Amino acid sequence: MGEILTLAGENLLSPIILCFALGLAAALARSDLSVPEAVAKGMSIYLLFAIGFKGGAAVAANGIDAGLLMAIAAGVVLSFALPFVAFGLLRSMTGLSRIDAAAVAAHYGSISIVTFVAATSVLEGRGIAAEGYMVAVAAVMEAPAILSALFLVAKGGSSRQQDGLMQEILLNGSIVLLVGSFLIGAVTGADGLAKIESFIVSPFQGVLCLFLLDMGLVAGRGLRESKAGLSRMTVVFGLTMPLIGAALGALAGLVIGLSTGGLALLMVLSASASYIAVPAAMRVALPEANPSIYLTLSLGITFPFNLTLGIPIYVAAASALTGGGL
Amino acid sequence: MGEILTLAGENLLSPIILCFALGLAAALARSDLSVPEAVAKGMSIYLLFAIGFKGGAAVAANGIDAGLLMAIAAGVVLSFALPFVAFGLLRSMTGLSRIDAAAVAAHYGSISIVTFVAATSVLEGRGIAAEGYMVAVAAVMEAPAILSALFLVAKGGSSRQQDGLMQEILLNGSIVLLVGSFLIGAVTGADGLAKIESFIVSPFQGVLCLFLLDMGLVAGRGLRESKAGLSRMTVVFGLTMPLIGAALGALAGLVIGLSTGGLALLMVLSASASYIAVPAAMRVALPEANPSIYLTLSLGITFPFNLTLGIPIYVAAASALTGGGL
Amino acid sequence: MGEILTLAGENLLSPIILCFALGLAAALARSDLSVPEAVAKGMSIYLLFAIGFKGGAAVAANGIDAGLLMAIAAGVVLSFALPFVAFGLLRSMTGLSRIDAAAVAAHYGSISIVTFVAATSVLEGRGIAAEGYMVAVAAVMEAPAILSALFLVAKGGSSRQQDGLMQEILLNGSIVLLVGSFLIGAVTGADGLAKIESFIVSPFQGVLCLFLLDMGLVAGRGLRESKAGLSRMTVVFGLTMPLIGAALGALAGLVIGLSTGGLALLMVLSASASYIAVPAAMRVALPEANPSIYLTLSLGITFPFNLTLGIPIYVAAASALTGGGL
Amino acid sequence: METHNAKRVEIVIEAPLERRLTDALEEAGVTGFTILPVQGGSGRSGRWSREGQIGRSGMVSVVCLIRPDRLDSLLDAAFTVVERHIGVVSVTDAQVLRAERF
Amino acid sequence: METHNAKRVEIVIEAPLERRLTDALEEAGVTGFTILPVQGGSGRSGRWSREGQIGRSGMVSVVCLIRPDRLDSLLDAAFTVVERHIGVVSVTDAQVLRAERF
Amino acid sequence: METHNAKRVEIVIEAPLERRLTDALEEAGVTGFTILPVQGGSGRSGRWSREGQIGRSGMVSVVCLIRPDRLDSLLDAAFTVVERHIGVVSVTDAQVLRAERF
Ligand SMILES: Nc1ncnc2c1ncn2[C@@H]1O[C@H](COP(=O)(O)O)[C@@H](O)[C@H]1O
Ligand SMILES: Nc1ncnc2c1ncn2[C@@H]1O[C@H](COP(=O)(O)O)[C@@H](O)[C@H]1O
Ligand SMILES: Nc1ncnc2c1ncn2[C@@H]1O[C@H](COP(=O)(O)O)[C@@H](O)[C@H]1O
Ligand code: NA
Ligand code: NA
Ligand code: NA
Repeated sequence: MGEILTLAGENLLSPIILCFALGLAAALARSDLSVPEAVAKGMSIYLLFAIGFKGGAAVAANGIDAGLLMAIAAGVVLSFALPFVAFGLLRSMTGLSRIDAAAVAAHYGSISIVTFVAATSVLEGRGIAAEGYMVAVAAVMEAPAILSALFLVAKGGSSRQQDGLMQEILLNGSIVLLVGSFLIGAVTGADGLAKIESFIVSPFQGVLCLFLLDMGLVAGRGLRESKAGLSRMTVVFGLTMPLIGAALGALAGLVIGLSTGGLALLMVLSASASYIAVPAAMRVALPEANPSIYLTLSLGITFPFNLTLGIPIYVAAASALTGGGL
Repeated sequence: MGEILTLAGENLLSPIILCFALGLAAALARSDLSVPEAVAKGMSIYLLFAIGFKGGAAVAANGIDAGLLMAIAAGVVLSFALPFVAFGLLRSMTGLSRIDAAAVAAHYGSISIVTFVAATSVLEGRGIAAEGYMVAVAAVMEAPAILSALFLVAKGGSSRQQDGLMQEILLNGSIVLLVGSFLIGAVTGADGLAKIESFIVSPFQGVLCLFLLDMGLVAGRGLRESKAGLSRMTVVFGLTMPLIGAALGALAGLVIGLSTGGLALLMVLSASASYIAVPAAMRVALPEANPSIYLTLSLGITFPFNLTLGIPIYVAAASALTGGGL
Repeated sequence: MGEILTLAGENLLSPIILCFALGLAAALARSDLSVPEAVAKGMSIYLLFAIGFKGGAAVAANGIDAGLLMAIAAGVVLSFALPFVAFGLLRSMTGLSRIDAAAVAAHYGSISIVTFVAATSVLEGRGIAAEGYMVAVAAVMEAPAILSALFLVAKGGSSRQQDGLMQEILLNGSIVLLVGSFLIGAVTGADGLAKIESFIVSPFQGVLCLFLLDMGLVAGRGLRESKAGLSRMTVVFGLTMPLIGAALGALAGLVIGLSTGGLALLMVLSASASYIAVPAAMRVALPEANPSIYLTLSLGITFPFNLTLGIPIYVAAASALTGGGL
Repeated sequence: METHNAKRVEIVIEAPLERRLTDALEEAGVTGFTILPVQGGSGRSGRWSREGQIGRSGMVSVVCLIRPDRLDSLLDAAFTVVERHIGVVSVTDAQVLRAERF
Repeated sequence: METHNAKRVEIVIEAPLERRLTDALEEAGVTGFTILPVQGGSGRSGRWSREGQIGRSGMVSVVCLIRPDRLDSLLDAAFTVVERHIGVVSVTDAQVLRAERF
Repeated sequence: METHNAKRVEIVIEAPLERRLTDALEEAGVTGFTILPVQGGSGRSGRWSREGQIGRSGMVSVVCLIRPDRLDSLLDAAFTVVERHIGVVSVTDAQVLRAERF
């Protein structure tokens, strides 16, 4: 417990968290501080490329083992399964309609790559290694949850024509970039990494700071302008679902025998909720679902929770579970 | 004198000045070279964040002393006072109307952060240290001058409803970002700096080059397209007001006992004129004032003057005044 | 031959080529991955600035010699001459109209700066030095080809009013930036380079990767959406013209006595086709020419050919011709 | 200068649906359209702005000039996409030069 | 397809005033508007372009579809903001689908 | 609120010709115009998008509010530039506030 607090304290005072807080505060105070859309997109391209490439290069360095395939399978299963858990909770805890609940559930089965990146930074800061292929696990967890949500809605009776939706989801820019740069990193390995290291490694933390500043601004603006008015139980869901997700992720990770770092990251992936790929898919696939509910929950509640308290908890738990001290 | 010339010569041949000159020349020659708005804004976010953070980290390293508070007080007083000097000069020297004169005066009481940054580079290049908190002084000097200008206009009879204006000015994006990153730097200190050093320190000069290229392009386009046709005396004002501001800044700085570098920076702040925060505030608060007058003066005359000749003069003067040789 | 294959293999597995391939594949698969226009423009500004500055600094380091002037003269002659060769080939090999053929020819007389940059990287990777002033040669080769194309059309009878066109071409943003930063690099020399090295040298390869990702996306989208349906012989032209251009470039380079690296770069410049400056000029000067023909040929056929196979061939040939082993 | 009657149709629709809408327009035989970026807005679902957003968020404005007699098939096509989604469709009378293009 | 009469109001105004204008519109009961970015322009105060600008400079275009009977209150609200500032207001007759939204 | 008749002319033209068009408009005595960015589109020459492009590619939309009696000279001026190039010109009836500005 003391360890978690220390870790949480350290985490809260890291530049990236403080940058997020700055953005949040600025937006809530109605400052006109803003990051241009093109710059925000440019930074997200940079982060996805860097994280994918580094993961691929790490796999190239360590060789592919059975662990990779098992971890990917675990990720796919989790992404399919978590929405059912979330949906059940939402329907019993909150007054959300079937469609709104399914849409929210899709977000929690999928992942937040920035939360993943932030967790990677914390692990690096503590010198805890993780399997390089966890990036690939992140990529495969983006999409399956969307199918589960559609299944949940279809069960409820409203069938819908979804020509080309699946292709659109799998070819989503962030998935393609993450998988593509992972493969490039795996192919070019240490040589490739050496060539572009001073681009994707050294300035990474700094770019992450500015990116989180922007995330804070967007989250704050969302909280301020949202007409949703989340019910109290919905907020409670946004704070407990990450813990439940992390627990299920821990279970899966222990079964397949991940290292401390890998376990922590699988917990983070399971705990985090999407706010890029899934919202866009929902606008196409479940337009009746209210976007301000799922956006506010995912970006305004769960993302800050994971960033500040969640990550330290998951890292501490992973250490305890794998017998590694902090 | 010889020293000033050497310093000015060195300064004129530095990459950042030459980049500004390139942009200016390209725009005046009607080249279609341009930097996208989003990229320019992205660079300004980077620069504000970097300069704020480094200032805060410097304060964390050196501890807070009474100097900080005195310097901030001096900055606020200067920003309030300088517009009155500028207004008096403008009304006696030029034919500008009361409203145009007040709007111009607001710009000269406020500051140009890029001029500040360029001066910091010159100081670093010469190995002259400055108080880290000068960044905070820069931040507090942005806004008060706007109030003085409104007061000058109100005295002239036209009262105006300005609901929310004050809040808008204080929550201006550049102020929030500068103050916020200063605080983050101060909180995270040397540890925080170490994490993002290769983002905010190493590439800083290079980004500054491209940013000044853009400033040159914008200034040149302004000079070319402006329908203002500044009178000769207005141009003279744009070249002498910086020197007067610097002198007043020197006075204040000597009173509170700044170091050579700090003194030079306070002179630079006093000498420089805003072209970001104040113009936007003027469009809201004093829409009758002609924007092409204050933009051309501030960005087309005073900014290049400070960048090329002003900074070397202020640095030399600060050295002489504090008894440090160059 | 074996050497070329090795070199080509290495080249094909370099991060920059794989990034291009990723972009191409993503676009052809209809992924929505995209780089914002402002970010793409920002990266091109960065690359032009960096390559120009480094070239200038190299000239400052080595001193100006007669070689510089001869190389520039060679570049101008090649840029004027190559369109005539291309035009002759196109008119005899393909069914393109006079105007379309002239427009395509202009592209092949001009140059692709990204191909040049990629070749520079390959040379650096192999430790082959090149004359710093080759950047200046690149700059002077951008425009003359446009005049040749206009001459070819005028000969065909349709005279056209082109007020201000020449000025517009010469003041094209990319030419101004390349020449300007070359001059700044030459003036500030090693000192200037030291100041901004960690901006323009270290992250260069990484930015190039993301830029080529974008080029792949744009090329793939062009191939997919193009209604041109290039004839088979037009595609053959797009694959042979680079080799012919390179051969003529080699001839010129041997005459003026370039080093191995310089010779390779002159071959690359002659072999490459423009897709920035010339297309824009063609829209103004030869609007009847079909843009999807010249864009698809230049960006969809010749650019990937040069990037993957062309550069290794030219480097190997230059080594053989100058007696340097690979 | 001779001008010809036309309709100017403006469809403001969520960005993730852009491709579906333009595919539907093309299927309905619309010969041309122009897409303008949208920076922000407000409606029943609240205010929004594109600033700082990542992903395909926000809305776009698709402008279509069309011969009056083809308006109905265009609106039908647009409606299939807009119907269940957030979007606003408006039509104005216009004149165009070079009618042969529409 | 059934359409309904509406007015399309387009207000081009300086970017620093965007929030004041939209606040005024919302106060006047306007239910929706769409904001388009403006890249540059020309008027009595000369030419301007957004290229390379930092800060909240330039102009934006606010487009409002509204029931004809509510036009006057909208124009009054807009005018209080535009009056002393640089800005251009134009109104066009339009038809909209789904009138219940306006 | 008193309004005045005007014409709203919208010219979508290739970006490399923007300066030529606006120069022609200014020569023809047009007192003001607003330039909107265009993100993509489709026409006889296929689909295009501005995404990822470098260089002065794509199109822009130039919007001009003008007194009805000056329409013809504007269209003549625009036509000299648009004629041989890719571009679409449309005109709508509009009302403007503050007629003295046009
Ligand atoms: N009356 C209107 N006039 C112009 N644009 C509107 C109007 N109503 C809605 N919109 C646009 O459509 C978006 C979604 O509207 P809504 O579905 O009402 O939230 C808004 O954010 C605006 O961009
Ligand atoms: N007649 C007009 N048609 C379209 N836009 C205009 C017109 N007049 C002014 N504008 C826009 O309003 C801005 C300010 O106009 P002004 O106050 O006349 O300088 C211009 O830069 C244009 O963007
Ligand atoms: N009917 C139309 N309505 C709106 N925009 C059009 C129309 N036709 C063409 N355009 C625009 O003009 C561009 C060039 O058209 P085109 O010359 O037909 O290829 C297209 O990409 C569109 O942006
Ligand atoms: Na999850
Ligand atoms: Na000042
Ligand atoms: Na060539």
